Amino acid sequence: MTGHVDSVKTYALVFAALICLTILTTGVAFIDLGPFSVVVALVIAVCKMLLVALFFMHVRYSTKLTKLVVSGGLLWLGILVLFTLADVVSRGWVGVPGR
Amino acid sequence: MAPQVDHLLYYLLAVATFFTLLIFVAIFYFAIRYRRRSEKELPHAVHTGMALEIVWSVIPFGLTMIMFTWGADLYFRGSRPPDNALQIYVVGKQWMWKLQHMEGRREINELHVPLGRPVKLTMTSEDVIHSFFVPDFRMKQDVVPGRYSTLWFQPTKAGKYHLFCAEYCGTNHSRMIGWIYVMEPQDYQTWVSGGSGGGSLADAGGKLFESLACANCHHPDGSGRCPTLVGLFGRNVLLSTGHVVKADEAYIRESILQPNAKVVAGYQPIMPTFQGLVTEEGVVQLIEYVRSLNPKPVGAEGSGQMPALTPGVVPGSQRPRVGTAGPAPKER
Amino acid sequence: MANHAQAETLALREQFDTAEQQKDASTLGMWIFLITEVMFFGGMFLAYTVYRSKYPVTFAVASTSLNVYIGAFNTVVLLCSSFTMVLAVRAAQLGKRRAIVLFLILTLILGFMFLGIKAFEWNEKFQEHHIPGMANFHLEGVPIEQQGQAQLFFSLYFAMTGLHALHMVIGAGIVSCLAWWAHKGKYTAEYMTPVDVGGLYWHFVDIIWIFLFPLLYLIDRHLGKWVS
Amino acid sequence: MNASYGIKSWLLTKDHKRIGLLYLATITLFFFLGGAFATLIRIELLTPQGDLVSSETYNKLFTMHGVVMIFFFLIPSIPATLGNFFLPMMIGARDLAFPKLNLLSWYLLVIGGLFALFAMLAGGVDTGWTFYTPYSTSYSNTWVIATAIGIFVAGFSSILTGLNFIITVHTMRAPGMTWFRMPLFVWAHYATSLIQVLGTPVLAVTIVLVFCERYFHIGIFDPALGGDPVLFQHLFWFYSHPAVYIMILPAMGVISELVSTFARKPVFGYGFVAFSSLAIAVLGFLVWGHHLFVSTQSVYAGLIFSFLSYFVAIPSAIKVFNWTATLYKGSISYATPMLYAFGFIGLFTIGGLTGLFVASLGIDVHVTDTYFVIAHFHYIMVGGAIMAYLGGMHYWWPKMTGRMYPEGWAKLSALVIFLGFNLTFFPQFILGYLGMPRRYHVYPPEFQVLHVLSTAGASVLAVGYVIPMVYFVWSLRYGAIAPANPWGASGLEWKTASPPPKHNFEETPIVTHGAYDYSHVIGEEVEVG
Repeated sequence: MTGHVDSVKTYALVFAALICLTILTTGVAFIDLGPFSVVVALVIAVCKMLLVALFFMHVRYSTKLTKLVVSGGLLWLGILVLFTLADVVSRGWVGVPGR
Repeated sequence: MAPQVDHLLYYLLAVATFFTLLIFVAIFYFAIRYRRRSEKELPHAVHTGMALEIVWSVIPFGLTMIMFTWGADLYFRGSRPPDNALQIYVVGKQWMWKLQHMEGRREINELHVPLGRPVKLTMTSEDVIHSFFVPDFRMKQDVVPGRYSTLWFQPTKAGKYHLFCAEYCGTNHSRMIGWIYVMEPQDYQTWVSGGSGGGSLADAGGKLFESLACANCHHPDGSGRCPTLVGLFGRNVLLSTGHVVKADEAYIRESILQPNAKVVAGYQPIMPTFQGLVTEEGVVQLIEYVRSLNPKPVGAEGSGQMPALTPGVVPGSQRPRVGTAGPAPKER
Repeated sequence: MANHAQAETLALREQFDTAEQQKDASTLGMWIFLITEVMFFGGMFLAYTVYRSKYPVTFAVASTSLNVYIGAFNTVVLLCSSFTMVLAVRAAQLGKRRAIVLFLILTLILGFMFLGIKAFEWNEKFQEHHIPGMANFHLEGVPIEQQGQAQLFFSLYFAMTGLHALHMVIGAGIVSCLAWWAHKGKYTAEYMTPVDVGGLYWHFVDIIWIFLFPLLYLIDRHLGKWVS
Repeated sequence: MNASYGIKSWLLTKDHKRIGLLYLATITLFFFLGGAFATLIRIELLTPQGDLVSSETYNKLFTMHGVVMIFFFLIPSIPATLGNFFLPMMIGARDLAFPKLNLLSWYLLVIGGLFALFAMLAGGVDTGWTFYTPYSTSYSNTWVIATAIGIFVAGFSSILTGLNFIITVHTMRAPGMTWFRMPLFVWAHYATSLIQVLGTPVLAVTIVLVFCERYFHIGIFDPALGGDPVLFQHLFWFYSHPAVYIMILPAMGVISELVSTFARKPVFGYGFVAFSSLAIAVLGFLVWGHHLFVSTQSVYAGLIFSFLSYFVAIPSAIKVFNWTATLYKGSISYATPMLYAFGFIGLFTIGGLTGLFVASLGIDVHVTDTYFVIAHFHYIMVGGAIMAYLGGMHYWWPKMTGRMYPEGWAKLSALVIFLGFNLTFFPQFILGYLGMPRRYHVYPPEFQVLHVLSTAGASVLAVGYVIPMVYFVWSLRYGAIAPANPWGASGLEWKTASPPPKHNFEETPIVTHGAYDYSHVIGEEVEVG
């Protein structure tokens, strides 16, 4: 009934990692990485999301269905963003305005 | 374009009619042949045939792929106006169409075009989204505020054709209509050179250029604080960000209204914005003025013929340029 | 044991056959709800991505005007609240009533601290005339004709942080209720689904901020400095 | 179900069956309200000059027709009434997983509806149901915000219903009710719920942004500030295209039940039909850009969206072919629900096939925003969704109320609706191809003949809709008492009394065979209603 109970130590380690990543991403923002600044910031954010989801939200010990729901949700967000960007980015490739 | 669209329609109609009849006939036949004869009747279950399922998925899909390819081909051709097209500017506003010819003639809710010559409309809106729709040409394109959109057609028969606004735009949406007159080329010449005589669009643009004091910075020989505009139109321009853009209508419009958005490499972002000072029609005149600064290609003659878009080296120009880059991604 | 069985029957609603079924339904229900939240915030993330790609320089300048240190500090506050929340859930799993209440109250305090800091930041925006839609809107370092684009950034900034804060307020309400019921002894090691599900919501709101922080405060700071 | 009486017992009920009936009353009201708007529109279009109402009024009429019909009738129609009532019964559950949430969903629809009604009474709204910016945010002088709040709130009703159904299907199935023993109605609702849960939040946030832009004058989509009106269209259609499948998928679920029951045969290709529902739900999210072919969307994006749109044709075709094949060697009854099912298959075929026209880039440039598109989606929404809804209503009416409807009148109205519908909307295909733009108050006189035909059809259709309304109400008191299983149907919902007891089943059923196994039903006593 209670499911899997993680130790306080595990949670504390995850928490420490989250704080470190926050400091890291803030620090990196002050270094000029050009276009990679976006990549680095988002990779760190995704890592933090995974830590929170897997440990704090117990996805690690959840059923396959929960994992499917989570990944399905992210996939749908991807569909929304990618298909819209497909339009925004390729507008004007033809070289004729508005087509 | 219209006959080609109709041919695709005939194909679609044939497919649609076939399947509609197939389903209707099947339903009627089965419904009568297998009608319930007794309340206790229990028919045997018919088991799914994998082959059948595949057949009736794959065959219709094949037919639809023809529709897709055919339609996409028409769409692509409709989206690339030929280089020698007659240029006309369209501004939509609640609730009228304002059209300007290169020679300076302006029309409202009426458009006169010559027979047999491709016509390219460069369109924008002053307020909400409109849509330029000519049913007889099977052509439609939304007209969006803040950007240019393009539509082209080649009239093949003289006459009078409906022009509609097809995107709902408010109270008098259904009265934002007009006519397109397709005239014999010589009639068109007479018509276009008549009228108010306010001079060509480029002339009007030249006057505007002067009254806005643009020439203080944009010297023809490139000696000013700003790049020269001679020979700019249609060329690829290297920007301070390292990107390359094609100097088309949309780029020039943006450079007038948002001068700091795309600064030419080697120049400072010092130009003030003309947003609010120039109307959409004024912008159009300025664009035509800039276009008129291009040297005329060999073989171009007559007032009805506008200079073709010819990228190339222009003597006296000191602007950095990239001649070989293809059409580069633009923001809009 | 009899006591537990009784608690279980009391908490079991009539449409369910077993407590297990009820727990599965609640947990899955919260996950599906969180997916709807992902799509809800997703629309704004999309708008942000589109405009950032259209106006990178203006967005960078606008982003630079935000205070990174406050943003980073607030991120840490929120992460702390997630930590206390997960400890509350753990306490619930182990049936430690007082620990649940303690950690939930800590979570609540940290949550309000986050909101307080956020309110302070918003107030700053008012003083700096960074409020979109106001006649006095002005962002330094952006030419006059691009002030509109700067407004777009702040419109999205307020929409995103505002809706995030609204979710925090709702979360605070949920945590308060949980703390009250935990204090009343409603939750046992056998029946702690509400705490678990409330925790999921709280962590989700944290994840949204984990993305808002870099997107709004961090990316392309150098592009912004270089222009201004 | 009728254990207690009084208004309070209804307004505070947690019984999914009662909530279904509350929805039924609510959406019936909205259906006739939307129908009244449609009637005025059709009368106005009898003449080209626009002499009945002013342009402002006409624009408000078609906007409110769209808003009411889509958000307050079609979206909740089958799922919230028939789905609410029968989904738990079909899987052998006592109720939905979250009965209180279910009641909340109904209240949200009512509150949203009240906002919309307020907007209409206060002066109406004229943006079109699509709310395109910048017209809706900066130019319209009508009650956009109240309407937007109404749709936002109703959207949450839809989300919560979808959530409830998904959880119910996952956790509440009776012993032995495996996934592939579920009726196709349940599969269709499961697919619908996925769309509701994944799509509606995007509409919600879009409405929030439009609200902010209009109320606080901040420019999210405002071109004057550099905003992108086409971005609004992307966000809007990300929901609103799949929303079409929210309306039609449950209808397909109903048709699967009807065809099977009245042919007394399992649905041909059960697995294919079940998965085609899921396929439609998923593919439906990949095609929204086909509404934007002339919007200044990129040519390449148009290409992708057109290509993907054709993939939706496959699962739709699979369904139509499988229903038709189910009739083969069946024992076909001509009961009213089956007549509606025949009507549905025919009209949906036409609606679906004309969908291929508008998905084709070359044709769509010409016919988009014309009456061709109007005709196409009315064939799907009215010819499809409403035919199935009425078919389902007739099929389950005895179960819901314990009374039979008069068969003769019902057959007559089914025929009248089929004929009236075709007369109304078929001329609109021709009108559209000839170039008649949509949302036109006045129009060139050469289109008048077809408009008159369409209006004539609409009057027939209106009569067709009033007849069932009358005899359904009549039957509540005077109809013959319905037996538990008047059709010889196989679903679990027919294994209990009509109307069902409060907890649906006297004891939880144990399922031992797949859906549509008629040997168990016909082998026992067949009751004829």
